[in-house]
Amino acid sequence: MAAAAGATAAGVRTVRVTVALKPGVLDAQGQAIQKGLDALGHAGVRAVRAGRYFEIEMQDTPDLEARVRAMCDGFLANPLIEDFRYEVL
Amino acid sequence: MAAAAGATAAGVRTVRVTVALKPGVLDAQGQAIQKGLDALGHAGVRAVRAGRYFEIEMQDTPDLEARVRAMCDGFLANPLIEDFRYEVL
Amino acid sequence: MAAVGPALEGIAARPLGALRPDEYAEVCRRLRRDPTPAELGMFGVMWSEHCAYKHSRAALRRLPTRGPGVLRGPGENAGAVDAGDGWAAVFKMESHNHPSAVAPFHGAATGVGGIIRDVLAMGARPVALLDSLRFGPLDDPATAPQARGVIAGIAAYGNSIGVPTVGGELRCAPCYRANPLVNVACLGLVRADRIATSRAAGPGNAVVYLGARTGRDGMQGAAFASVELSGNPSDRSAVQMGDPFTGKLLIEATLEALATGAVVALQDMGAAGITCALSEMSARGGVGMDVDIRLVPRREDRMTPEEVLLSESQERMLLVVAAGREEEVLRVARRWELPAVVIGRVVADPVLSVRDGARTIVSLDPRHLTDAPAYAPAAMPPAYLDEVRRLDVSALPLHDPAHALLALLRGPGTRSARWVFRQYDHMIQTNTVVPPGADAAVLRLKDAPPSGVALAVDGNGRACYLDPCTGAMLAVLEAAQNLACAGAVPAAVTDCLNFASPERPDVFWTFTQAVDGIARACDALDVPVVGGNVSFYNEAGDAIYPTPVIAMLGRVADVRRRAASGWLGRGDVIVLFGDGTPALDGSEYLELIHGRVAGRLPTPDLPAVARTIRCVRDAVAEGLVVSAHDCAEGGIAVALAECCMPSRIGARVALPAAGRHDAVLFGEAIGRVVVSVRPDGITKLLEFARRFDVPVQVIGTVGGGRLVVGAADVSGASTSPDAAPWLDVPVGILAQAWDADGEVS
Amino acid sequence: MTIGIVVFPGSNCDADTYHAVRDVLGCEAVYVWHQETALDGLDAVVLPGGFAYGDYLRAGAIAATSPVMRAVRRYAAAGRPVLGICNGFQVLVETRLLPGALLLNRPGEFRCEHVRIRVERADTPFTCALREGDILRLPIAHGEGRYYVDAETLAALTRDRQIAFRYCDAAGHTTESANPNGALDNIAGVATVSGTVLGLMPHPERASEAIVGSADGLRIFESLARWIAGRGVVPAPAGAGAGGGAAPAGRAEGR
Ligand SMILES: Nc1ncnc2c1ncn2[C@@H]1O[C@H](COP(=O)(O)OP(=O)(O)O)[C@@H](O)[C@H]1O
Ligand SMILES: [Mg+2]
Repeated sequence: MAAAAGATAAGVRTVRVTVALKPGVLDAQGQAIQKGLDALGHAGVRAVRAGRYFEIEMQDTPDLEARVRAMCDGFLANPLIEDFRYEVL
Repeated sequence: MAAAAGATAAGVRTVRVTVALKPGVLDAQGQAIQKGLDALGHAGVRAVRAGRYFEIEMQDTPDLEARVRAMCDGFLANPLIEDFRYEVL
Repeated sequence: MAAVGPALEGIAARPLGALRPDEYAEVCRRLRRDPTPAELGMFGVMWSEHCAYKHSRAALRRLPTRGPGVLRGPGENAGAVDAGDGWAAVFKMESHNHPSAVAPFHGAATGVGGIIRDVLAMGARPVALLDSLRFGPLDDPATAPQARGVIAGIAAYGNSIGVPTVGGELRCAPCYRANPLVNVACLGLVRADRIATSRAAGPGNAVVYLGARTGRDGMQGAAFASVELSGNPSDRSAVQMGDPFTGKLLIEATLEALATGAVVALQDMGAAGITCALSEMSARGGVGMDVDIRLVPRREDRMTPEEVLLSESQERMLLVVAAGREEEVLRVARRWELPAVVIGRVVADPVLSVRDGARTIVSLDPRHLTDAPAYAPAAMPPAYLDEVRRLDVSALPLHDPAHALLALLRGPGTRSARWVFRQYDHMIQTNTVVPPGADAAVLRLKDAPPSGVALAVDGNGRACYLDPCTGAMLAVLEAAQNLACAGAVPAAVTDCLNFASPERPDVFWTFTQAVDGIARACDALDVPVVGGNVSFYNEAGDAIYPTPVIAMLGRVADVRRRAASGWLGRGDVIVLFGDGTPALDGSEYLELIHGRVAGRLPTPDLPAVARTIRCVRDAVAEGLVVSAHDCAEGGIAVALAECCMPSRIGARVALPAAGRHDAVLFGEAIGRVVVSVRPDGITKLLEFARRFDVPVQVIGTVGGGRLVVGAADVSGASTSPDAAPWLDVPVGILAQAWDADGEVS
Repeated sequence: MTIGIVVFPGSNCDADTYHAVRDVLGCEAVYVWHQETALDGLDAVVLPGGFAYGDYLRAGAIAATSPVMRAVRRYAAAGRPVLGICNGFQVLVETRLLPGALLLNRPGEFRCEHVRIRVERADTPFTCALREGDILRLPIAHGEGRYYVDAETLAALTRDRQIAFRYCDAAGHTTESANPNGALDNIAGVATVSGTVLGLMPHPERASEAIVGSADGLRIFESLARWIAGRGVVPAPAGAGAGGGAAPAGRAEGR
């Protein structure tokens, strides 16, 4: 599926971005999810961090990665509170 | 960083889960984000799908993957509308 | 016409409808030919129970729908009543039970969106929402996330679209575990002379699609809402996704389009999507339409015309726009960045033609779609009734009343609902004078000061299980009683009738009984039913209790004149209005403390209760009382405790002891209201009650930090409980039980 | 005196703000469409509450990209008053006109209730009719209102008196239980150093008439009217009489 997505059209690449709160920032959503998992009886969950995921299809260019970073930095992720990670398929 | 996360404690593994809407399901969030990227002048963005991301630290057991799938199926992801993907570090 | 031959193979390959064989035959008879696949799909959804009321239509005729204030009764997208000063209040409730069962968040969210657009279709700006919820026990591990999901879905949609959720109710019982009920009511306001219609008119006028693009959302949702949930994963294509952001744009764009004067008729595309809008608008207008389905804006490639016809994508409206003025409406849509397209024209002949480009795929009289067959199902009292009505109260052990009271205050049906309503924006639009937490919400009418409206929603499934007719009456009376505490005159009822399969005679009997109960209570109160909704087939696993839910709208002459929901002044006198004899049969106490759902409900004395309601309402409206709160679940003890909460002031109360103390304290009877009054106002109030022929008793005094309740005859003094009271609990302890800072169970 | 109220797609407190400014306060109010590129003739700009663009990324993030925000940036740079309420505050933060970020509430869900805030700074266009230490009872209605900055920035904010409001109890104490969303240091609102750009999570426009629960919020709009009428003259922080006192840094910078 990954390959298929990467090859949607000539010159179009799929980029997967994940954004998560920085380690020191309290993650209220992650905590709520952990509670929910506990309540449902999922044992052995030590910690949950919740974040966002984006799948972006974009025109391929030599500066693709720089463009992805520019989109992440400040828009898809707020550098004050979030880290991002991306992967180009 | 990935390696470090995977090694947080003896017997604890980090699992990364991404959840995305199934193809065809209305993604209002992705549409709005694409507008925002356009407005910021990021050219060549063909499509954006928005989803959720979880980083879970859990006790390692032989049935780890089965436990992850059980958590995803119905709780972290709603199988009616979402697909999930996970990676154990 | 370019009909496609006999379509039956197509159905087998991809079932599009839920027609029974005899219905299919009826379609062929009416068309004098086999339906095309597209037509068959349209009949499937339009003749579904959800759209066609096949089993309920006849029974619903029993409901009173007329009254001097009624501007639009049932039949349009929502009813409308006079709200004073030239304003009309548009009021409607709808269920979204099945979608919420499979996808709690999205199901509930789209329920909110759907009812908002029904009200919008009348040309009204939506100004308030109410939610009535039923779940399994909240401590059930599967129920808790479901309940949280539903509440979060309502919050997400209502908060974002900017319509306050000003009240609601939440009750729990095991029968709702697999069949949660999510009923949402919406109130809208429009100038009475600007109420819009769904009746298409004017051959040559444009048929305009406005709103979100069409995708494969909620395929066959209407049909889906009409069958029992099977646990079958194929149920699952029916999930609709809401987008409150687009919903908000659609409200503004629609109201702006209406303001141009170019819009002749409109309707939301809700259940059964564009199929329903096309057929109902044409049929109601006695005209036809000729549309090209290919012009419908789509979200996905390769959708078949049938899919477009049946899609239940949200946030869409269909407009009929005066020929030559299309651009005025399209311009509005562009400004709000919404797709809008002229997809066809109104035609004089009552023929609905749908083309896919040049190919005609539908050509029929739209009334064939809207006039579905009606059934007269068999009705028979359920076998369980005799059994559950048997209750020997004297065999029940007596419990410590303080413990019982605290348990009741913690109970899902009686505890504070703050944990729910603080997740809802209940203040936006700045009209909320009395927010959730009181018996009824009160909104001011900004454009008609000092008047306002009050809203309450009530239902009692347990009572209806024991006695559907009485239970339904109780729901109506309880709503009116709640409005009375806000000083409001009942103006309109909208209802949601939630039942199991009408094809079961025992279920159908409960349905007809409930309708009868609603009708009788509404007659007694002189309030019309202006609209509503029937949700059948709520029986995944167990059948639900018969659960009619009543939302009531009242008019308030002066929103500045109101009673508090609890004590305000130490030394104030506590007076009980009404003299119904409290019974443990069917009570919250009996279920929660004794684990029994049983008993024989006393038949309400409708004229007496109606008098009490009128008396309390007028006393509040004339400013004769400080506070007013009715006795509901948990009886007078819970009502008194609730009166202590808002200002954390206690009371000493003496009640006439007749029989067991638990019956006196926790027994339930309709038509009882606890009010407090300043000592210097008591004479006037008692005189006032006498004029209404309403029995009143002075039962105690406000003050102190404890709630003390005892027997009047033991103490000898009617306002001070005896030295050994039944109950003596610090208000702080009551409050802690009642609202332990909003955690879910 | 004309106050502009910006309308983004998905704004939903625009009409409430308009009502408070025009019908209650008695000032001229005009809507400013999100595609406007000029804010000429406006004496102040309010970014109202709501869910601009659905808040489908971080709240306010997409609205921050709209054309009107370029104009607001220039307007603010000229030292003219900009007030962000709730979603408007989120937009100001995402536009970097104000420091910090607004995270999901500590309880993990939306909260709509009345809270109290303490005025920490009375020398802004929005608080000049108030005194430091005054307590206002205002509603909140948000899911993402937990104010956050890093420690260094917090120190700078404190030093530069940029914290405009803090959640407090009835006695004015900034306790944890008075903090509805887990905001750092009970911060309910922040301003620029000059005070001319201010954002807060609570809704003053919803508390402008006693009939709907509180009229305390009106004092924020009254401050603004007084500030505009005084042509940028606000009283000294010590609480000197209206109309007199030092010229605010912000407005002076703009001229
Ligand atoms: N699901 C809900 N959503 C919003 N408000 C609710 C909800 N449930 C209860 N409330 C509010 O809590 C208060 C008490 O509800 P309830 O016990 O049902 O009242 P009553 O017994 O007077 O009918 C009412 O103001 C009601 O509007
Ligand atoms: Mg009540």
